Amino acid sequence: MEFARIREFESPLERYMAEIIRDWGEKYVIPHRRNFDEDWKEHRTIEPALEKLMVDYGIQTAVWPEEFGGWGLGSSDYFGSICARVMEEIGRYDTGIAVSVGVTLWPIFVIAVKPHINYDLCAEFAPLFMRKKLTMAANAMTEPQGGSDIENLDELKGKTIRTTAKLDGDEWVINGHKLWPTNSGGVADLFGVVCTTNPGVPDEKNFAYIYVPADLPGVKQGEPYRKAGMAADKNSDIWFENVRVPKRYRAWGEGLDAKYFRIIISTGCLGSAGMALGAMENIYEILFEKCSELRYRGRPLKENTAVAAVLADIAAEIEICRSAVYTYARMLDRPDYYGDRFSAEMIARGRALKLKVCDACCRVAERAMDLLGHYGIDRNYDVEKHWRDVKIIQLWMGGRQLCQMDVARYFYDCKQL
Amino acid sequence: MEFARIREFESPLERYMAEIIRDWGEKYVIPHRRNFDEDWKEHRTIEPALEKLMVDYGIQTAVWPEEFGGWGLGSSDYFGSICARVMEEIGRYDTGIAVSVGVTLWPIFVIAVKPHINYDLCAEFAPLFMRKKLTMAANAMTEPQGGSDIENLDELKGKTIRTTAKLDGDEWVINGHKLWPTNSGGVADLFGVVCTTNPGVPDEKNFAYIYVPADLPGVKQGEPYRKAGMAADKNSDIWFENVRVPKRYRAWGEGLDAKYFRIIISTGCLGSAGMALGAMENIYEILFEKCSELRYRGRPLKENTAVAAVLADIAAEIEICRSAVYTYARMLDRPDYYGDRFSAEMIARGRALKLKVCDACCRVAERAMDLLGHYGIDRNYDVEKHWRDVKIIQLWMGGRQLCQMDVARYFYDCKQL
Amino acid sequence: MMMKLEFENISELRSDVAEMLAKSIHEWAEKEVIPYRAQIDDEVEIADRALKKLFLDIGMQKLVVPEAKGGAGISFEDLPQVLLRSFEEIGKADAGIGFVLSALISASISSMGTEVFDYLSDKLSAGLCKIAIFPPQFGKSDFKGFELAKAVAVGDKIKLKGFGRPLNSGYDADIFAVFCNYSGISVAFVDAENVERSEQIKSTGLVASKNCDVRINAEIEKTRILTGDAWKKLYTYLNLCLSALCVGSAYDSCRILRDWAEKRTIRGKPLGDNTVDAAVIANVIREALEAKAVAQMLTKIMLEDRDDEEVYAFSVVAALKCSDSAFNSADRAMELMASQGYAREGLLEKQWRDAKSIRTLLNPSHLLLELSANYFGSKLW
Amino acid sequence: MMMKLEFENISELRSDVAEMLAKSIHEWAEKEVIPYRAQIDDEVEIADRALKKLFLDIGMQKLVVPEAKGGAGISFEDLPQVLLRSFEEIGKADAGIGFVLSALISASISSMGTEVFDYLSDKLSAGLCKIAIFPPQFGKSDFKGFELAKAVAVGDKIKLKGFGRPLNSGYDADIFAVFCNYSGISVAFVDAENVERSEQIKSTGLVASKNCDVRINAEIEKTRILTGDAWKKLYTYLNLCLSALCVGSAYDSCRILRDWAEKRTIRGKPLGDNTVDAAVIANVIREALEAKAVAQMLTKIMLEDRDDEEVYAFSVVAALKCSDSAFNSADRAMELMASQGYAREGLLEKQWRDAKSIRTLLNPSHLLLELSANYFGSKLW
Repeated sequence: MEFARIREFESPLERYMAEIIRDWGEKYVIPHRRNFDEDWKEHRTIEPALEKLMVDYGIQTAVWPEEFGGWGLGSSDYFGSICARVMEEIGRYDTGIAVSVGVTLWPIFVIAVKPHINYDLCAEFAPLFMRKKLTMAANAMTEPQGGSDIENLDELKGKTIRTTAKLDGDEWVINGHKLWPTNSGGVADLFGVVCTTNPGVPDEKNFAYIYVPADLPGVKQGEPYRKAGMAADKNSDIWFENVRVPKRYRAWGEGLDAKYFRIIISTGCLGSAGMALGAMENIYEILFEKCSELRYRGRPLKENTAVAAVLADIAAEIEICRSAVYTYARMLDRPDYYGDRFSAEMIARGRALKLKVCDACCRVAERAMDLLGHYGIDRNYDVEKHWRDVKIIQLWMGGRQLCQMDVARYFYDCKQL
Repeated sequence: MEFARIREFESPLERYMAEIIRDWGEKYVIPHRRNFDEDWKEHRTIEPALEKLMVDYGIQTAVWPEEFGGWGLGSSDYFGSICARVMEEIGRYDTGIAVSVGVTLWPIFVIAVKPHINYDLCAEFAPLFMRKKLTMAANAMTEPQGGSDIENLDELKGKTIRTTAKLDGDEWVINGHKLWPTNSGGVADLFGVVCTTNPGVPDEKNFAYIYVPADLPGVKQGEPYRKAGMAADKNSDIWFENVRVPKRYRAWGEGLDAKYFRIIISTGCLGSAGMALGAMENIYEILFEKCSELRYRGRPLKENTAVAAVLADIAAEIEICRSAVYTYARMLDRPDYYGDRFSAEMIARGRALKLKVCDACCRVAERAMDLLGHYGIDRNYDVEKHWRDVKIIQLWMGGRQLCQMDVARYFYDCKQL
Repeated sequence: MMMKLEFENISELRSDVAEMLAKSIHEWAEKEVIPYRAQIDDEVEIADRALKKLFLDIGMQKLVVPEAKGGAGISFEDLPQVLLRSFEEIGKADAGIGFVLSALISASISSMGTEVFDYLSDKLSAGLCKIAIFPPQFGKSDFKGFELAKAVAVGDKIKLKGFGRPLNSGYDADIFAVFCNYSGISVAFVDAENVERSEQIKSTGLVASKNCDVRINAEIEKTRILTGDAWKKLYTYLNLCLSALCVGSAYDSCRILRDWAEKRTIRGKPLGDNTVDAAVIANVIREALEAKAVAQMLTKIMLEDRDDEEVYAFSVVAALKCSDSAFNSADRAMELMASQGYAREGLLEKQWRDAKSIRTLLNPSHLLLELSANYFGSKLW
Repeated sequence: MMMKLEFENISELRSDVAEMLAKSIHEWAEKEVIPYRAQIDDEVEIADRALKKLFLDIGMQKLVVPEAKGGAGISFEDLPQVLLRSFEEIGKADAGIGFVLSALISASISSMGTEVFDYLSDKLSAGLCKIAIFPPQFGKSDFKGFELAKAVAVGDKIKLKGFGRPLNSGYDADIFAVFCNYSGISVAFVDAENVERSEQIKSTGLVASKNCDVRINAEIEKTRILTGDAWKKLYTYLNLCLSALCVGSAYDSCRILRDWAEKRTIRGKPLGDNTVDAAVIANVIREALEAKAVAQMLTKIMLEDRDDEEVYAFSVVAALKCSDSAFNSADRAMELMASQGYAREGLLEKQWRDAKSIRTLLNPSHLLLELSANYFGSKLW
């Protein structure tokens, strides 16, 4: 079943990527998925699945420009649609892997997506991802105090960032403590670190986005946290203690870092919505199968109108969400038509999308569990895993409240939120 | 503020129609809108507004083929998008007028939309709508027993239809009682009547869709019902007592009537969702204005984060719904790409759309009222009018339950619902 | 099809007085309201007449007025359960009339034991009387964002100024209970002659409550003002009355749905035998039962020796819950009844509009924040 | 910041026995559960040990066992309020343990006054014992859609056959209370040796309840079967226990949120001073208070002389409401706490998983239909 979308914008690359992910998912995820929860710390079955996708199928090279060996996704007119589709297809199998993959591509967006491609930095970091070795990245953003407040650029202008970057000759010296980035806990090889060059001062000029290889002296990572779900996504603390990187590792420089960093927000919202969509689709598939199989008083469960009504609500929710995800994806595809990917408008629309699709996804998972009764909480039915997993998609990137404030700011011209 | 959609598919005709409707709405609806409730029976201010739009701006000719003086909307590759937009724009002003207009175009779809254009019947009925006189139509479907069960074609195959059409020589003789069609109560000049040629037998061949001019002997209409809202939409009883019409007034004949009648369902769902969307947008506009104006403890209402959160939820809901409405509209635009407009697939997708957008619209209206506190129930704020009006959009065409069953049938392959 | 909806109140809440009164109200409803319900929103004299009978002939207006002054003199010990039963019965008939009475009763109760009570008792014994509550509110821009009317002591008198919209009956109230900022939050009682009224507002429902914006410009005696926690008592009783009213409304929606469903067939089977319809019916009933349970609990704790703050906070929760439930019952019942629920003659749409009006007037977001402030001691807005 | 969450039960539901027991349970929780809660889902021996202490040392397992057999011999008059208080306290500690106990207690109560009770009393006095409830259920395709286990009388014995999933403890129960079709709906008590178990199922939460599919193939004495309305009594008490358990869970979520919120600043202000956050907090509290009110109401009407059907129907509403509230409290609290709510160490996510499990196991759609059938007398499914 393909849920609603405008299919005219499905590019050959998108279709190709969708196919390889389906193939990969069936072979490398499904056989192990029910054990992911126990594998949260070691990633014994999760890492090989990731490696297959990232290295053998080459996804880790996707965003980098072709001249550096990548697929050049950052210059594609189908950038948004492909990102959404990749997250959707991986999310169908495991949203934890989806976020782990997505977050590897994420920091690269700041320097490798049209119209802001920093060829020097691409030349510097692309080779790392061209290796035939699993190479991951992370976006070190959230800090212990204030949580995702940092993303709240429009309001706070970086005022609350406590991780500092101080120029010492030709090097940035970075100090700070980051919490909960995806792919921390020893996974990432490269960090994109949000820091300030002038702590406590609300000015976007002080906002710095600096790339930090994970193996530098002074970078310390904690043990991964144990969570309700999302086992494939390791989250931990990262401490930066007098970490020194070359001056050119700052993405763009004063003002521009903050400006282009915003693509992290719009694409992060799209990716979150995309993977939530994938999870809903998988829940739909499971329900279809199980509600045809399970019987109640002589009929398949789905043939009872009360059950059918809930099933229908779920399918309809997915129809709506998929339409919305691919509409927004298309809007990101064509900045010439819909505005810059880092514009306040596209960020607000992205927040709106994430807010609604995540809400829908959590509700779909809840209702699916309720429908299945005692099979709903059974790990062998996979629905409860999605339910545990997807909740954090709703919570991350500032959760519902930050989404709401960004949406209100743009759509209602609020000034004091 | 333009909410999300793929703008590439906005045709020049669509843009033109949107512009004239905006102009019309500001001039002919807004000045009278607060009195529509009192005008439910007489339509003293409602009819002139309708007349302006239908006759002077020519909307009543829109669907008919160009050779008969119409705009040829039925042959446009933007058929769906234009229908959605017209309903959205009128719905922004008054969903009652929107449905009244929509239902005038509706029965014509069966005989004037590509690929099923019945040129003989177009030649017969188009002239009626080319007159410089307000000319309306109605779709006489629902019956006293069983309500909208009649729309439930896939399950019931017309079994429960009690309005009969009996061939007597070259004429159909029609007998029956219909309830609640929009534009009944003396408004419509032409009815599209759902009847059966073989009552009680579940076979689509017996399903007949026959055009009946309202002024024929034996057609009797009751007084309009008083309702919670939707004053611009008159609903009443229609009795057909031995009404005789020429044999050729049947739309297509055995089997084909039922087949093409289904475009009534897909377009009806699109139109309902479109007008609900328009109502939501108007609520958004009102909230924007009022929550900027009203103050609470020294601040505009919208600058309080708790209020902003609700405002944001509303804006985000509209973003999602508009994406979905125009995605489905596009799918109806291009049957070559997405399947026939009367196919089970497109009907199920339409039902899903209507289900979700109407739910969203009711919720948006409820929350908007709550936000405004004692201004929420004040008719001068217009929000409560929308709230009363839009509820019936959710309820008509079989309401939530029939939508759900159609969606479940298609998306989960249910056979016994 | 048989629908069991009765769910008798818990034993501590049953009383002869309450039952007797409920019976009179039921009779009043049968005679004065039920036969005219479909017209009540269009012909204002119906509600006026019914309200007058309820207020004066049955004497609900004088419920707490001492017997010496011709009232029923119901004591604090009997009040909560009497209000619970009475308002439930009124809610089954007409929520608008109940709404007006809620304001009158809670305002009078809040004054018991003060000089204001004497003043009110005289007024309430003298003939038909309506009290409008003028609550804290968000205002127009010219109102500069003060949420309480301004009260300034000038010699022995208090000058009172305010502009805004009462909760109820602004257009025809005889007395206004005005929330003002006089040594904290206080409630001043102002005669209508000191109130300038704008045009009557048309609104969604609650037709018996004729409202409008008012400008208050009064000089009153200090004895006409209730300080301290009186405003909380007012709200606590208002929340009780409205909760009970909403229970009655929810039950009425259940009844309307039942009467309709009994005759209805879908797909050849009685409606209730289709599981999807049965599930909706169940939800309608569930809302009514939950509301009834919560309203009883509020009544019960009001009879106990509890912290006023606790009772007040729970009364907020109860009113929100019961108004939600009343609306949801009507709304979901309408979902099944479709056009027959939406048509005026069906009566359901009236409950739907009235319940929504109460819910909206309770201003849920504001109340929730107050609740949060109450529980967290945080400084809001 | 100060958060007032206490909301004492209404006076009729307070009893010394209940308080004493609640105190013991509280101490048990402090000692056996609270220090280990973050590990309880990974190290099953923690829950096993805590459960054993609660069942045996505190004696909850023998709550209704006559004193003569070493039990507490709580009478019907004291039971509801004792269960309300006890399960609320357990719910604050570990819903899984409470869930297993709910099944045991409701099954034993349903047998009081019959020969089954003697049998159970002996078992419950003899050492740690778990009772699994095998409810009517939707089955696998090989189960041909029968919802009850089959019971056929063969001479003096009854042959019992069934396959499916118990509500709780299928994997380690000593006794199974099997819903079967023996002169209507009956409950047969079967020793574990007549039950074939499949592999243990991993599930979302409620770790203390080790479950699996079971095949029942037993021949039992006729005296081991409860006919008539016993199954309704079982469900009524189960619903009471689960309602109270969920109240405790909701309160614990409130407490966790409070402890976290006290230290939290957003945009330079204490969290609760941001109205959007305060609104969420208020909703979390509101859910807990509503659940508590409804659970009390259920307890109260169980103590009154009421129609069993009415009490049963309301118990269904109460369990649904309370489990909804417990889940919503945890879910919305998590919305604010974000990753700190989602991490295992924070404890909230455990309440969230457990509450959702109870809600799912109550199988809301099924129960709602039953409710509808009950109220409308319609033939469902």
